[in-house]
Amino acid sequence: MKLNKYLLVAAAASAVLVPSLGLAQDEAAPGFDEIGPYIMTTLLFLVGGFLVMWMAAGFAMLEAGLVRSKNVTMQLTKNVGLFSFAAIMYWLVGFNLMYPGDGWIIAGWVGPFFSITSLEPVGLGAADAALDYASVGSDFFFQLMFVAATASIVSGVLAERIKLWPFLIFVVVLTGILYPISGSWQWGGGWLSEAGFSDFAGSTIVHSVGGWAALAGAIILGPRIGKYRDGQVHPMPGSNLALATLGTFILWLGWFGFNGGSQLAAGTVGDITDVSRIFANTNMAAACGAVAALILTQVVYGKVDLTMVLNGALAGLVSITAEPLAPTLFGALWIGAIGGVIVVFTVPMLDKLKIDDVVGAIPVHLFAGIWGTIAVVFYNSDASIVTQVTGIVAYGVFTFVASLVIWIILKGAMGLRVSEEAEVNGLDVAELGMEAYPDFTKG
Amino acid sequence: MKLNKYLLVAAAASAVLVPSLGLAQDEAAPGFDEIGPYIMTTLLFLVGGFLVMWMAAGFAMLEAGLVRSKNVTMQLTKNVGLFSFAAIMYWLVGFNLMYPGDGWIIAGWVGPFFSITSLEPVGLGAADAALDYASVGSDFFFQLMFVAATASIVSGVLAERIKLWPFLIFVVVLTGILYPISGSWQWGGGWLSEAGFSDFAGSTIVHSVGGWAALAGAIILGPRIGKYRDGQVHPMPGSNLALATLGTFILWLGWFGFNGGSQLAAGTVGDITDVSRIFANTNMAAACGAVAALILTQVVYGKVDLTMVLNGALAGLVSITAEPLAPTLFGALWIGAIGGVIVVFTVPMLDKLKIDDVVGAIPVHLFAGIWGTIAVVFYNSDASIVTQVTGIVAYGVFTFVASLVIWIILKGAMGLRVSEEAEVNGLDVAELGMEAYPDFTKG
Amino acid sequence: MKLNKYLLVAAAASAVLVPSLGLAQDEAAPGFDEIGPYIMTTLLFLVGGFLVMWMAAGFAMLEAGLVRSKNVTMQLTKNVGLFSFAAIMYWLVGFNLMYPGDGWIIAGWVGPFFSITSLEPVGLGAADAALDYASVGSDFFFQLMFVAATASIVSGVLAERIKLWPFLIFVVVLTGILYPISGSWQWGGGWLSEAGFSDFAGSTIVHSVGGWAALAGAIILGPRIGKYRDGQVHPMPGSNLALATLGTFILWLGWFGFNGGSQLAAGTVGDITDVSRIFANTNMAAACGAVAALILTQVVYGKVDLTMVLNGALAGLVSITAEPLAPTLFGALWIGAIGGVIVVFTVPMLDKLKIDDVVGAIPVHLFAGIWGTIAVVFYNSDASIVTQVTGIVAYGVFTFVASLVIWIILKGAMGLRVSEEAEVNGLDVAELGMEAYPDFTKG
Amino acid sequence: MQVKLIIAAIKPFKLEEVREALTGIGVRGMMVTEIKGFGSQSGHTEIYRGAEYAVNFVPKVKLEIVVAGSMADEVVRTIAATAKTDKIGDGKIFVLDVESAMRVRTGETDADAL
Amino acid sequence: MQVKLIIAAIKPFKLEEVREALTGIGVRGMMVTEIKGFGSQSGHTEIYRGAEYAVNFVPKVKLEIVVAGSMADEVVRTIAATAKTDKIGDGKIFVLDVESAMRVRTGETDADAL
Amino acid sequence: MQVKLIIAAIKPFKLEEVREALTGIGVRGMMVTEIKGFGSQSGHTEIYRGAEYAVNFVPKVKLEIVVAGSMADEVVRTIAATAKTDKIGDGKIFVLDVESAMRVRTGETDADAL
Ligand SMILES: Nc1ncnc2c1ncn2[C@@H]1O[C@H](COP(=O)(O)OP(=O)(O)O)[C@@H](O)[C@H]1O
Ligand SMILES: Nc1ncnc2c1ncn2[C@@H]1O[C@H](COP(=O)(O)OP(=O)(O)O)[C@@H](O)[C@H]1O
Ligand SMILES: Nc1ncnc2c1ncn2[C@@H]1O[C@H](COP(=O)(O)OP(=O)(O)O)[C@@H](O)[C@H]1O
Repeated sequence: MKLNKYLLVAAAASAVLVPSLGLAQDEAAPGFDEIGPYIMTTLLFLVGGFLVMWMAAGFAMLEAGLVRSKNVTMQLTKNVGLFSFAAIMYWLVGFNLMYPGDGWIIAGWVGPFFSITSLEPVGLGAADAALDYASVGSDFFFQLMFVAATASIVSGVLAERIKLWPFLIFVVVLTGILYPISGSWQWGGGWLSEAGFSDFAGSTIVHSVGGWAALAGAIILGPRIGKYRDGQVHPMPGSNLALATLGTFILWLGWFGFNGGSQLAAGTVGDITDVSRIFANTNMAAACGAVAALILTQVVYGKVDLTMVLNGALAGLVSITAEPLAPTLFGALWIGAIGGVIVVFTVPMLDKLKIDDVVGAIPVHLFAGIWGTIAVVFYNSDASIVTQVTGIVAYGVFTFVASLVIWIILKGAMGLRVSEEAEVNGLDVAELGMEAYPDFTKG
Repeated sequence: MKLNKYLLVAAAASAVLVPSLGLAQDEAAPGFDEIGPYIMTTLLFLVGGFLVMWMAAGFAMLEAGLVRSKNVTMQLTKNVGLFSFAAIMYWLVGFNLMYPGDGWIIAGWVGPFFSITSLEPVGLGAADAALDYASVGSDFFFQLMFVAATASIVSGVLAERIKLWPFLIFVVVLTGILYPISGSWQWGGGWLSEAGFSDFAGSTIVHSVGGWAALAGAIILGPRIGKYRDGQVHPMPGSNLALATLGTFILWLGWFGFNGGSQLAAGTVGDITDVSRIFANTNMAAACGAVAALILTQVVYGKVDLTMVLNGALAGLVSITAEPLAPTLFGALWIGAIGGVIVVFTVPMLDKLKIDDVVGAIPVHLFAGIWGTIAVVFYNSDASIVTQVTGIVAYGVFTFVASLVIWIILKGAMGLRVSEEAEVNGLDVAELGMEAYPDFTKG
Repeated sequence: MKLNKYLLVAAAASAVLVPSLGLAQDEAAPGFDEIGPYIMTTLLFLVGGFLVMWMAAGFAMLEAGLVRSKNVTMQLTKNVGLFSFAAIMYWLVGFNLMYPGDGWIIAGWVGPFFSITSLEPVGLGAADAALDYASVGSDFFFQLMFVAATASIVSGVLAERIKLWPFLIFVVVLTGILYPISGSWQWGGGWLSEAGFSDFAGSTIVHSVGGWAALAGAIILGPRIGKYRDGQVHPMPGSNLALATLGTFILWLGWFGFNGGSQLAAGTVGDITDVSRIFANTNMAAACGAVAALILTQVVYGKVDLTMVLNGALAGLVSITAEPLAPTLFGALWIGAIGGVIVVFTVPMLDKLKIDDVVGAIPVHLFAGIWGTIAVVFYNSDASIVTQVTGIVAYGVFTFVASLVIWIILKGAMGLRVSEEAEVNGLDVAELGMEAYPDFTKG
Repeated sequence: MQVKLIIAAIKPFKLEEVREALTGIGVRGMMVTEIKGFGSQSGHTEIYRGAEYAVNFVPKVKLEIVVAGSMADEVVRTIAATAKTDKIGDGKIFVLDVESAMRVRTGETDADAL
Repeated sequence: MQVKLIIAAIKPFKLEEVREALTGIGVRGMMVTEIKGFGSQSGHTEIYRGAEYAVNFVPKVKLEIVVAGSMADEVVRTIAATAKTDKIGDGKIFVLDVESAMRVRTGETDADAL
Repeated sequence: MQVKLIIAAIKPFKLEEVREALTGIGVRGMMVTEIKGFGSQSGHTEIYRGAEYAVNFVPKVKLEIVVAGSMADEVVRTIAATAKTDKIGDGKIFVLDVESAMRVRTGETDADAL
């Protein structure tokens, strides 16, 4: 129960009057040397967690800005919906499936399915706390936000044509089962971590996984009507680049929590200094991804392409996510810059393959994610190219195949696409009966 | 004065050269075992406070997105204005009126009116600090943000028809007098806290209060022209659902500070672990409120209604606010979900009563607030349904009646509504001579 | 490398089983009394830093909202670009040029040019850390965000007519050379800090400097076509006041990090209490700047002008930035309010001088910045009006002249302005071939 | 048989009322466009960031209605009566000859198409 | 020599198709406007926040094409054929007489101006 | 007495200039609409995310001005002169007959209504 300030001040006063009382406590309770690290790391998870939660808004704004105005309400609905379902599924199944502790069903490969997350009791005593780590509640809160990011990647790629419910059902499976299982291989202490795979904050485990799931969906779903007509690409410009830019800045901000929090410790000089290094590297990689795309689009197309610059910044972030700590700032510079380059060249490539990725999430999260996972070897001597590739392939095969199966089942069971007329008139009016910008005449 | 890095490093160096100096300090200054909790709790208030401050932006975006484009500038002006006036009034009167310490005028009921807030001196010594609590500055900063939230609720309900100045005058009274007086009953250590009422972060004290004040206003003000014509409800769709969604995400984020900071302590294993639990519960309740509204609108109306989903998430948040700590995650799940259900059913109900709530703030903050306050009894054994209802009624009667009186006086004194033509042409052009989206033709 | 939770929990368990181990560590590692302040201050920089980073989004939204819809994509591109280039330049040159330590080229005036920033090694030991300060990584991260703010000021003033590349080149010079050199005079421990100049968080060092650089640019560049026709001012209303308001709230939020972080310490009761005081004062000044502009525009023009209110809030923030600690809340009130007054009167004044400042950044950052720097003397007894003016003039002369020269060179070398037709048709289509709102017909 | 095109510029907030009135007299269709109107009403001044400026265009709604010639007068009268506020800026109504009309769905022409 | 103005209200998603068809038969220019259409298609109901309401206007696209009189019929036929979905709301086509036409750039008039 | 409707499609950035010129010769009102223009100017290509595409429609402004027949020529000439940039896409001007005009506020008709 919330103590009220008055009583607290009274307490404070008494404490001053009766210092002995204070001493008594000090004897009883462990001092900061024991509990300080626990408190700081828990705080790291809480702050990191709300920053990553904020990324959900970033994805929503980015995607709402990159779809056409007739599909904005639907895109927003999908993003709010996926985040909410992810939160429930990760509690119901995901968290313990991903971090089985010693509850593995198949050791190192599959954790327990029916193990709901429960937190510490209220007012936990220091004696009962994992003083070398952090509170379960903060850990759960932090990890939960990662799975939501994975799902957001899918919504962007499949925008403007997929029905709401099949999409949400896929999200339920992805966030409850697929992501946690593959995640457990590494972060749950499974076979890949044994094998020495290295993916600090999830270039592969989070971003590529989202990319693979989305790629499978894009293939089954097919491109938007008219996107690839008579052998030509017909761009469908995003309706609101201010929103798209806002979304990118939100993601950029959230990424400090994403990578910084993944240090998983903040209570020692070494840890907090490492977190600082991660913040600096993360920012550098994002900046260089943006600059690379800025310069490259100018050179290649003769005009700077803002949407590519935004994708470039995000690709820079994804690229550094597998190893934001070890590289020098110069390392972050070129690793991030290559992420930006990847975007500029792979976005048109996907179009050539007639894979319709509405927001460029496959180049940003999948391709740059692979790059970042490989780039680990340049600064992290513990990592070997072989294990890195093993991990990349393992996550790719598992997620892509499993997703493909689910997409096919969903297609058969209920159909994935809205009707042609619904797609042409826009999902907002056709599916939701609600325009995002009803007051403005569309040109 | 800001020390510059150079001098600091020099200092550091010297400290290394002359460790004795360091030791000397250690002897003088109290160690972290004494000051650690104070520092952590102060930090909790600062971080929690800026998160709740951010909610002001959330309300502004949510409301700007849910009004018609012709009233957006006015809605934004009201939101910036109310936050600013609240900040001044809470300093001038509110804070000490709400936390009278032993300065009560009527013990447990009314605190001192003419007691301006003053902070600790610069460079406070540990000996002079309330080491069991936190700095007054951080406490004031944190509490201040709560009153702003209350006022934001009012602006949403009365949008699109109330004049700027009468609204701002009401805000001045609400944030300077009404909210602080009723707040003191519980958080100031007044009669309700004596009676054992329980409202952790303010489902009633903050949200219902805002809802009651708004309800009184809505009744006096009457509905927007044309909203209820010839026995029918004529919806007036919000002009920008992307903004409304952004606003909701901002509020969701800010709520972690709102509920988490209300733990009022972060310097022990127990407290920081409790804050973690609060974060996790808060997120769960929001997610379930959204999901409940998502599913329910699909079932009831055959179409998902994004605006209801957004309201649902917020209702979930309000529902858990009275007791975000005690419930299990499963408890947060169903408490939040019921919040979402409440929204779906009470929004149309208000329309039947011809009470025109532009953004759905009464269902979200008042109805869900009442529900959340009752729900406390399910997980908090110290709470009794009788005292909870007593509190709900006390806050309701006081705030509703007082607000009603003020609205009536304002109506008599200066009129509350803009002219019919102004309302039809939009408050932006008519009252402010400034469109929010001048470049876009309105459909 | 990211430890996985499983292993960590194991570790925790073992630690419990073998307490001796724990003790061993305690003997080895320094306790929280030594490392606590370092950890807290580093945390202050990280949290403060991400808040200031967020201001980049604030500037982007504010400016995107205040330009006409035909120039929004360009404005967004400039903002993303400038932030990215600033991040690179500050690493490559700026940081060490601004904080030369004992590496001055001209003592107190110019630091080293070719000294790239490098961070601590991974896993820094407590013995090697500047325990009286914070990690270099966090310090660099925090300081870097300030230079980006300076550059953002320039982009707003010169919007809607300057070419992308000359602008970005200027940003490179400003963030890499000009700002760091002048910054070193005070924060680097240079001649002005010796002289006793006082500018806590940068009213002059950051904001005025941005304003001076922008003013020089505005003079060389000239006003937008049609802004000052036949002796009259022809307003060009911003295209999206919701975005402008969002941007202002973002900046308001970020400012807590901007001013609070500038305490440069958070590990003692005194420091964290000071940070609290800074938060409270900063909020008060912003609120009063907004209220002053709100009331004044009502009185002077008969209508509240939202864009002025937004500028007013920002001017309040800039005004308190030079001394957010020493003033009482009442001091913050009137210092901030005067900032708001300055905006209302100087915005039209600039128009009379035919200096076309698209977003009002010169009144907000330059004029209010000067005011704030002078206001220091009212509450900070260490400050003298003479040295304050000296500092203001020194920064003004250096930045204005240097910027003027660079603008002239750029004009000669590549031209600053887009063609008349490009300007009339809008930079988005003409320069970037990409509209920000392609779906909406423009009125 | 003869068909007319009636073009009317009215105040936006009158649109709903006019539409209802027209349906009342049997008009079964129309085209509505947001326009910027210039006329005697124009030219009032606004203040933006301290600078006064003349607002030359005021938002109006343009109706385009094709009806049988026999109905034209009644339509004009109905619009005039409903859109009237006696304040400057009420708008204008113009009538033009239409050579032929056709309904795409059915191919019906002229009066049957309406 | 005679010139005609063809006004057509069609379904927005048919615009591209119609434009291509018209270019096919030699139409070299047109004016396209977003409009709100009222007609038999109108009046279906929507639900917003639990309240049902009638949607009176549906989005349409208005084409205005000036062509030589000799082409008018073909243009009308082409639009009708391409815009047709046989569903209600396909739209209308009207033909009006044009007294004179002029190309600003060259000053050419009537048929040469098109 | 005769009344004409003048329809002109011009480049958006010429609107203000044209409006001033027309006021200069005594035009007292007009209707302005944002349109998408298709014509010889159309068809240049843009690049979006690496894909080239043809821009078929260019933004134009449509003016609709009803004037006394006697003024029609002068109005046409004025628009033509002011809107002219000699670059492709300058636009077109069409003149149509108006059967009747009416001012809603006063009920005045034809020339008096303008
Ligand atoms: N000569 C005209 N040609 C076309 N439209 C006109 C003309 N004169 C006025 N209008 C339209 O009618 C609207 C109202 O006309 P205005 O002169 O402002 O007021 P009133 O109709 O009371 O005379 C104008 O905004 C414009 O859209
Ligand atoms: N009398 C009319 N005058 C002008 N436009 C009309 C008229 N009737 C219909 N329209 C336009 O044609 C569109 C389609 O007409 P509608 O009656 O809805 O379907 P249909 O064309 O199949 O009969 C309408 O939305 C409207 O824009
Ligand atoms: N046949 C036409 N009917 C109606 N409007 C036309 C026609 N031809 C051109 N226009 C309008 O005039 C504008 C300019 O015409 P265009 O052929 O592009 O250049 P120009 O006027 O120099 O020949 C077009 O964008 C279109 O809006």
